[in-house]
Amino acid sequence: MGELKLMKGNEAVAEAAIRAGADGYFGYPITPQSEIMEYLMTEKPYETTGMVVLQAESEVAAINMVYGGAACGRMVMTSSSSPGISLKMEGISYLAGAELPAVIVNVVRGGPGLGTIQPSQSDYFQATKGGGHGDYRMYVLAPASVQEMSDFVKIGFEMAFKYLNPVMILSDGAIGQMMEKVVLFDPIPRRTPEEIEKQCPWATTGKNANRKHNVITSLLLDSHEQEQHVFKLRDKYERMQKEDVKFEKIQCDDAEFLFVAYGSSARICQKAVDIARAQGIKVGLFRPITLFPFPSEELLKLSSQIKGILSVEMSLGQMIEDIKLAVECKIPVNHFGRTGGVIHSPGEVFEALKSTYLGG
Amino acid sequence: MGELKLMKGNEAVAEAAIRAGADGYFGYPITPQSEIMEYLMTEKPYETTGMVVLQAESEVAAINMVYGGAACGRMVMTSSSSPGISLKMEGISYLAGAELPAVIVNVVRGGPGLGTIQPSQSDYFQATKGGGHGDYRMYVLAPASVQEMSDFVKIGFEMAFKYLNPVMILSDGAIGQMMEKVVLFDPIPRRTPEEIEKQCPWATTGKNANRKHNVITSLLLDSHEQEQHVFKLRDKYERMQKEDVKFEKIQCDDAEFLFVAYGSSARICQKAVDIARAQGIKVGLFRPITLFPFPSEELLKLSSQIKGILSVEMSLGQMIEDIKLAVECKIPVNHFGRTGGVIHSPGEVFEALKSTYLGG
Amino acid sequence: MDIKDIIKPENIVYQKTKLFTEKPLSYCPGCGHGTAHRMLLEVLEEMNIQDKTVGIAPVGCSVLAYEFLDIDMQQAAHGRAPAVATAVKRLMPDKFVFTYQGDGDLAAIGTAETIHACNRGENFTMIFINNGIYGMTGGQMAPTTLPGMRASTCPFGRDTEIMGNPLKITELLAQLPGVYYVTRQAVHTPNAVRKTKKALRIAFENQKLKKGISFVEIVSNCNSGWKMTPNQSNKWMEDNMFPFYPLGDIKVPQLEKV
Amino acid sequence: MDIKDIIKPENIVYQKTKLFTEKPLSYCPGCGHGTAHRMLLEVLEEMNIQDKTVGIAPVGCSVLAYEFLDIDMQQAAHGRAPAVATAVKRLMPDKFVFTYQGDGDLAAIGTAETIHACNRGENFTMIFINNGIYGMTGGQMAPTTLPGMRASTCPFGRDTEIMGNPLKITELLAQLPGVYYVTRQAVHTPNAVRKTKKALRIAFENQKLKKGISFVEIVSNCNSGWKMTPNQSNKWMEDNMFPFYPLGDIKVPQLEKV
Amino acid sequence: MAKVKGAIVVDIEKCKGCSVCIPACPQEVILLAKEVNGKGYQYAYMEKPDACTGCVNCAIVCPDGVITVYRTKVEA
Amino acid sequence: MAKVKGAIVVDIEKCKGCSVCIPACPQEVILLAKEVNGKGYQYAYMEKPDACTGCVNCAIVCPDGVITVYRTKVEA
Amino acid sequence: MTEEIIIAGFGGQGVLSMGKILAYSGIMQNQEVSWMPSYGPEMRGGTANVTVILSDEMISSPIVNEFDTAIILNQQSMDKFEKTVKPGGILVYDPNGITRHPTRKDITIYSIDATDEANRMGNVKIFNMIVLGGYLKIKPVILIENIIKGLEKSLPKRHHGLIPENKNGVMRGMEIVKQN
Amino acid sequence: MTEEIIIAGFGGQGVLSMGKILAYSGIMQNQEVSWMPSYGPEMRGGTANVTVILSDEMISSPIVNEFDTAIILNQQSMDKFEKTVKPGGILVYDPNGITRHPTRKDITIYSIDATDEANRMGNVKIFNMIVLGGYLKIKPVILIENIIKGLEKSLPKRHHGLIPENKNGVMRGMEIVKQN
Ligand SMILES: Cc1ncc(C[n+]2csc(CCOP(=O)(O)OP(=O)(O)O)c2C)c(N)n1
Ligand SMILES: Cc1ncc(C[n+]2csc(CCOP(=O)(O)OP(=O)(O)O)c2C)c(N)n1
Ligand code: SF4
Ligand code: SF4
Ligand code: SF4
Ligand code: SF4
Ligand code: SF4
Ligand code: SF4
Ligand SMILES: [Mg+2]
Ligand SMILES: [Mg+2]
Repeated sequence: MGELKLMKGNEAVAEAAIRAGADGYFGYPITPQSEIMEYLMTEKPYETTGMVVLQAESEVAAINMVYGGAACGRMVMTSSSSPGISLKMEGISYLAGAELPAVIVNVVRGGPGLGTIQPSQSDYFQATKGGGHGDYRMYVLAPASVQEMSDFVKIGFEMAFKYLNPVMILSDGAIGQMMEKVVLFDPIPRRTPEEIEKQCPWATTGKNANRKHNVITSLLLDSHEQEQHVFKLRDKYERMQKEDVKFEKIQCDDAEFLFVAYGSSARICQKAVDIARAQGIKVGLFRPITLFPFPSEELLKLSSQIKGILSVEMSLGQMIEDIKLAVECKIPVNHFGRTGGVIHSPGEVFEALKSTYLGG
Repeated sequence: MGELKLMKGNEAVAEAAIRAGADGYFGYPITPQSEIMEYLMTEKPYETTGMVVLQAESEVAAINMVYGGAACGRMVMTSSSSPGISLKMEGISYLAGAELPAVIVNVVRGGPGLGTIQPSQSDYFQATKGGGHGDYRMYVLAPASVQEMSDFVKIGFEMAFKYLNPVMILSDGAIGQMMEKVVLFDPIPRRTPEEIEKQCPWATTGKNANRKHNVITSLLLDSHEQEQHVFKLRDKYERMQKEDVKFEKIQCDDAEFLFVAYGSSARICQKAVDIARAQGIKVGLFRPITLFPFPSEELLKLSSQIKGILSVEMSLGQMIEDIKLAVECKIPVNHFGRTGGVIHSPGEVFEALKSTYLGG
Repeated sequence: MDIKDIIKPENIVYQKTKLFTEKPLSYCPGCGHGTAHRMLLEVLEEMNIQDKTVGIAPVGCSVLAYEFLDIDMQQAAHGRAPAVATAVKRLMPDKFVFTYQGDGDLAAIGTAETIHACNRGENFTMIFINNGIYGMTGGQMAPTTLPGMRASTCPFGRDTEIMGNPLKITELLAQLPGVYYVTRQAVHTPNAVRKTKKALRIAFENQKLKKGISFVEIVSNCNSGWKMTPNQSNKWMEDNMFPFYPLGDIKVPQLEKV
Repeated sequence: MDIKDIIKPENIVYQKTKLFTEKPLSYCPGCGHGTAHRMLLEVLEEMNIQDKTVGIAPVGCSVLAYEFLDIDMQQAAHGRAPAVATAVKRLMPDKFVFTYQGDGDLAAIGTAETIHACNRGENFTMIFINNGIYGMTGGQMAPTTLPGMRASTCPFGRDTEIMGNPLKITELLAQLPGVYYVTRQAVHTPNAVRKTKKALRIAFENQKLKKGISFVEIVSNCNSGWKMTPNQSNKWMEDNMFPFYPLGDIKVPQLEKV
Repeated sequence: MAKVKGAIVVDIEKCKGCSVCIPACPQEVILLAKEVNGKGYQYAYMEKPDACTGCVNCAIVCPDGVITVYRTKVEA
Repeated sequence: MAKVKGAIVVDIEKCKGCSVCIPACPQEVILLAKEVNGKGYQYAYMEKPDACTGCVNCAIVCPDGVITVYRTKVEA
Repeated sequence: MTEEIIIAGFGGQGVLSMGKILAYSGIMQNQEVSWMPSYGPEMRGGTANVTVILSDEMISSPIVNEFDTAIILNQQSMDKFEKTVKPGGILVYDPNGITRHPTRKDITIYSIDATDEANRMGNVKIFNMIVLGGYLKIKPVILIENIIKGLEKSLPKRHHGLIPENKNGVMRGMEIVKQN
Repeated sequence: MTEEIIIAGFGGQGVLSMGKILAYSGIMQNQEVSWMPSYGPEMRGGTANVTVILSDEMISSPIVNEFDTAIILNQQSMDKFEKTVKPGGILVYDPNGITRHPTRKDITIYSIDATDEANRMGNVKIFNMIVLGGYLKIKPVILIENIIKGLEKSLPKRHHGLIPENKNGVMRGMEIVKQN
């Protein structure tokens, strides 16, 4: 077993990046995620593993640095919080268009606008539907613990390289700021330049005599070529749906009602399940771990036994659309959630379930 | 009746802005919409109506200029195309958060990334679900003709000021570049500073002794205040849904099948309806004119008589989600559409309907 | 003479300007933002232009300036105040417009907006609080952080090999023809405060004369971010910041004419 | 002597470098982009670093540079090439990295990325094609458009009152300590082309020596955007662009040392 | 000869005890109180009230603008 | 005395007829052809082949790099 | 009546403006019109084409992939658009620079030596008007007086002096067009 | 066993680090722990609070709004958190600066003069350790040796010299805490 530590979620992300053998991190400070870069700057992996850590002049610069690094086949990442992530939208669309692997962490705070620095889940649409332009998707992982903040960095890079697609870790201020025990995975050495060239024959590492020049671009002036390219992306997203959906079912076996929630909300719902069960109400929690690809099939399967779903999100209700589509509107799906940085308590969530489905 | 002209869609937007009495336009060149600013610079409304026209250093600067102008209660707008719109996401979220009126035109091209300069409809999600961070929505108008490119600028400003919310005109390269007849509405004089102060008592026009200082911000550090603010926004979006949904029904009365399409695709579908009707197939076209608020209620009503819907979009299928949610998954909804800048022809669309619902 | 004989309304020689709102300043004890605010307001008061002034607050500690300054204000997205102000001034050319920005806001993320508003010669006043750090977000390195200076993202001191040299954006801007007046001041001593006020007055008078950008940098402490007491930080500022960011006028058109 | 006796392989004294791909250049007839490409490739060929070089193409007419240059290349988002190159060089410090950008890309939307990469003293080569206009999008005004010069967004000529003065970004960058070598050249005459090549050679040699940014501006025509024939446009460039953007070295470290 | 006498009034509840006024006073009039105000700050007060000349130095450097200065002439 | 003789070969199909090479030639060797190539451009050719010295000026200014230059010495 | 036309050739041949004149002229005789360019990234050179629809009814789709008429001015366009003419439709082309001539039998093919004629007339700028004349001879969808009105509308005032020579070009085109 | 604790006071009183020591110490005795700060925009001054949960089982929600224990160090926090203690729970507070003392009858209230004691001991920095000691006296959820281990973990090496005085603070707190 790996090393046991007490850490903030943000610190776990940073430590995991080093251990995953990341080649570079590029970021710009913003609450509530600045600890990621601060941790890296304190650990100075550039003196140990050789990982590059750079504070960029802006989020726009940071995401484009990620683009440059990824285009060299390097394992690179960035992190930010909501307003900063909005600024990265063009860059993310470029990454998707150019089919580049990268991990982007969003430690979500309440919006819109400057909003509040408190935790929120109101960037679900942006993350899952493509806040940037064009037909693209990110692979979106939603950690619900500090442990997962660490683990998902590693998985994120795996998925990014498997699909040559940007991966988003959609966290929130609560998970970023809280400390929990975390078992750190054992460090993986950074790949050598030779390994990178082998793994990423498409990377721009300098054209040698044995191959054609490599070009990283998302420009396809011929619209038929562009269409073929978009179809290729679509096939990739469908493959994600087939091969890499992740979710968790808690006390679902005999459940008659279901909370569907991710991230912090899922933690809260877990406690709400306990409260409900203590009162003899058969509730389960279905936690999507990948928000895209959404675990639609599993949820549909489960829905046959379910009388009603409460989608619990720290937002006005965004994931609820995916839930409805997943269960094909066959059972009632309702939303409950606080927003704007307010966090619902387990008790509130339980009360919402009761008042929605059990006549108060 | 107003003046009759042959104009490009982009030119119609520019001319309409002047006639609507707009106070300012701030933009940055990008194909296929640069004619908007070029037309304005040629017409020089700053010498006639006094409208300010400024080429900004970037799309980010442009949207923030719009923010500044809107915060003074001025009628201001910007325009761009897909990658440029992605860069405006933070700014749009700020406009929504600070409850500012503004018109943003997106003449969509194929993405993701730099993509192609050809027409596309693949920014539907971004426009309707909020490509920026936080719980917000834009009021989204989808013109399908040069005439509507003109008319919707006026309606756009009306809605922006009615709801104090950013309005997006979601067009595409085809409508932006094509020329058609357009009947221009009669010019409306720009409001005087006094009229503006009366209409927009919240505007930052200089604090006089009779009122408190006005502040335009989207920052609410107290999350409970932020939540109340977000609830206020939600109520506004619900009001849009009640009061200002727009759509068009073409040959729907006896329809057994339905195309649902907006913008350029709706034009193409209209011809496909003719082709189908000529073959005795009872097809109608339902055209959402507001993409948010989506005309869900009407579509649901209509769906009782419908055997199947073909959502026709120049994308991999984005609006289809809203259609499914609208009809509550009660009838089959399928997608057809070319993407990446390729435009489907009426014949193709008709064939797709046949092969989807009529056994080829 | 008894103190209570002195403390009478008619003997007041200095008090906080009425242009402050009732809200207590949210800044850390000893932070220069408050003093800079006060001088700004005193100038507006003396020029009697409260009703004609629109200010643009940044994202940074002074994001909340709009809570304290009793004038119409907008809060701009991080770094975009010059773009916001551009529209405000162009749409209302008879108002007085100013931006108030920190070094992260103005010289990092907002570099393009700063340079281009200055280059266009927009006719407003820019106030630039250079404290060599990102105060609001907890003390990260700023473009203006000094070589060797510690911050949370350079905990071992700014290493110019990796992180580059501090950016003297003020000197760069001074070279743009659209920029009319550039000065660098401070607010940590009575004398410095007086000079800052004078500079701000000139900056707003220039606006009346439609001269283009007037740019007032104020070198200030961020005692929290620097992890010092306020007085220590002011001393440190004199010893370390001023040699690199020397106080005084950088571009004074009157002198140019000579 | 008969011509066919001259035209023999052994008599070749000049031909297009092999570092071009087979694709014909997509540029308008007479556009300087092609010549600039060729000089760049000749330098890479002479230094024998094709296999060690990574180039960053901008958004602008030269977005398609990657189709023509037979080296590994990335196409960056509009204005972001310096940020992209920063990561490339830091992650592969032993490679030669260059950016190739137009004036809209480098000096408008990309201003922040340009200034900060230069200020950090990133160790790569920047090539800046200043044609005073946005070529690719159909001839809109650029930050470098001359006063009075027409473009599609200033059809009556650039009015500096409204649109500001042209931005001499090169001169600004030259002042940053992270920038080592700055020169301004052209490619419209044989002599100019030769000088440009020399400058590019120096710029890449500097990279070998880890000197920071070497910045080569090339003033070039956009005959389409300017609505002239190529030769007219070159003449116009000499008469109008060069007085404002004088050719020659702007920062030469060797000289500084003297 | 007319002598100038000054006094300051500190808005105790708004004083943040930052001490910036202390070195600014040429007469060394000001010190921080042992007691704290409602926000937990030791506030500034006139330790040597007689020395105050009402020069306003303290007031203009006070970041929170909590000092009001009074001045009058007294015949010496 | 050895005289230098030159010649150029224009890749006709790739020439864009921009004329930039024409004023670059000190010997006024080059003109545009009346005919057009497959792309519709009048291409460059040696109108005065004898005058060419192989100085390569034309080739290095040609934006499309379509000129190859040959040079040899002949005994005069 | 609905006439769906594609005009295709090199950039610089006046393809887009020919379409524009047609569209303006259509308006002059109270028709519905649409003009839909295909735009490429190149500024000069490259191909250009435009779809023009003239109709007595509302035009549903401005985007069609079959045409009543194709006006073709270079080889690339011939390769691309010959096949898009509806059976029974017409194809008009200038043989100058054409290496593979059209072969379809189910459409009527006309040729017009407009390049040569324009050179002969000493005015290369009216090339496109000659072609336009040829087309109108075959399909008189627009009255000649409306073409003049269309020209007046589409040309900036300062160029109105050129209208007579443009009209000449149209007339000349009507004379020289011939069925293959 | 699950213990849900809120610690609340001014920034600068060591609220967050008291929580951190508790959490680290929990780990030392193999418990599940969570530490959840509330973070505000102000750098200095302002209020600070942290929720710490120690449990023998998996912790579901780290966010709770009712607590077994509230440790309260200023008036604002008293106003906000007195009401969040579960019936039967405990509230520990330092009366220094408190103007409105707690009044609930369904919880047990303890006070500890930690400010005074720290001043008396000439070491204001151990204020929070005194409070911690008081709390542990009442609820010995953590063994004292694990507190030491927790300190070792949470303090950087160069500060390990301070551990003995911190321990002193804890011991002193155990002595002086008293039920109201
Ligand atoms: C787009 C965006 N990026 C980052 C942030 C986070 N942020 C808030 S303030 C700030 C920097 C503040 O530093 P400075 O401008 O120097 O002002 P100071 O607080 O020092 O006065 C940052 C990075 C943000 N709010 N928005
Ligand atoms: C974000 C974004 N904004 C705008 C554009 C449109 N655009 C493409 S190239 C260009 C400017 C090109 O001008 P310049 O950089 O001077 O290069 P040139 O074509 O003159 O060589 C613009 C504005 C874009 N592709 N992306
Ligand atoms: S953090 Fe720094 S800049 Fe911000 S208020 Fe505190 S001292 Fe001032
Ligand atoms: S548009 Fe201008 S810059 Fe672009 S290829 Fe043509 S001449 Fe060159
Ligand atoms: S400067 Fe002002 S806030 Fe600071 S101690 Fe003195 S009176 Fe108090
Ligand atoms: S007014 Fe002058 S003398 Fe009096 S306390 Fe203030 S600084 Fe000292
Ligand atoms: S310069 Fe080159 S492309 Fe231009 S005409 Fe001469 S040979 Fe042809
Ligand atoms: S090589 Fe020299 S002389 Fe010969 S054609 Fe070229 S420029 Fe003229
Ligand atoms: Mg700062
Ligand atoms: Mg250019």
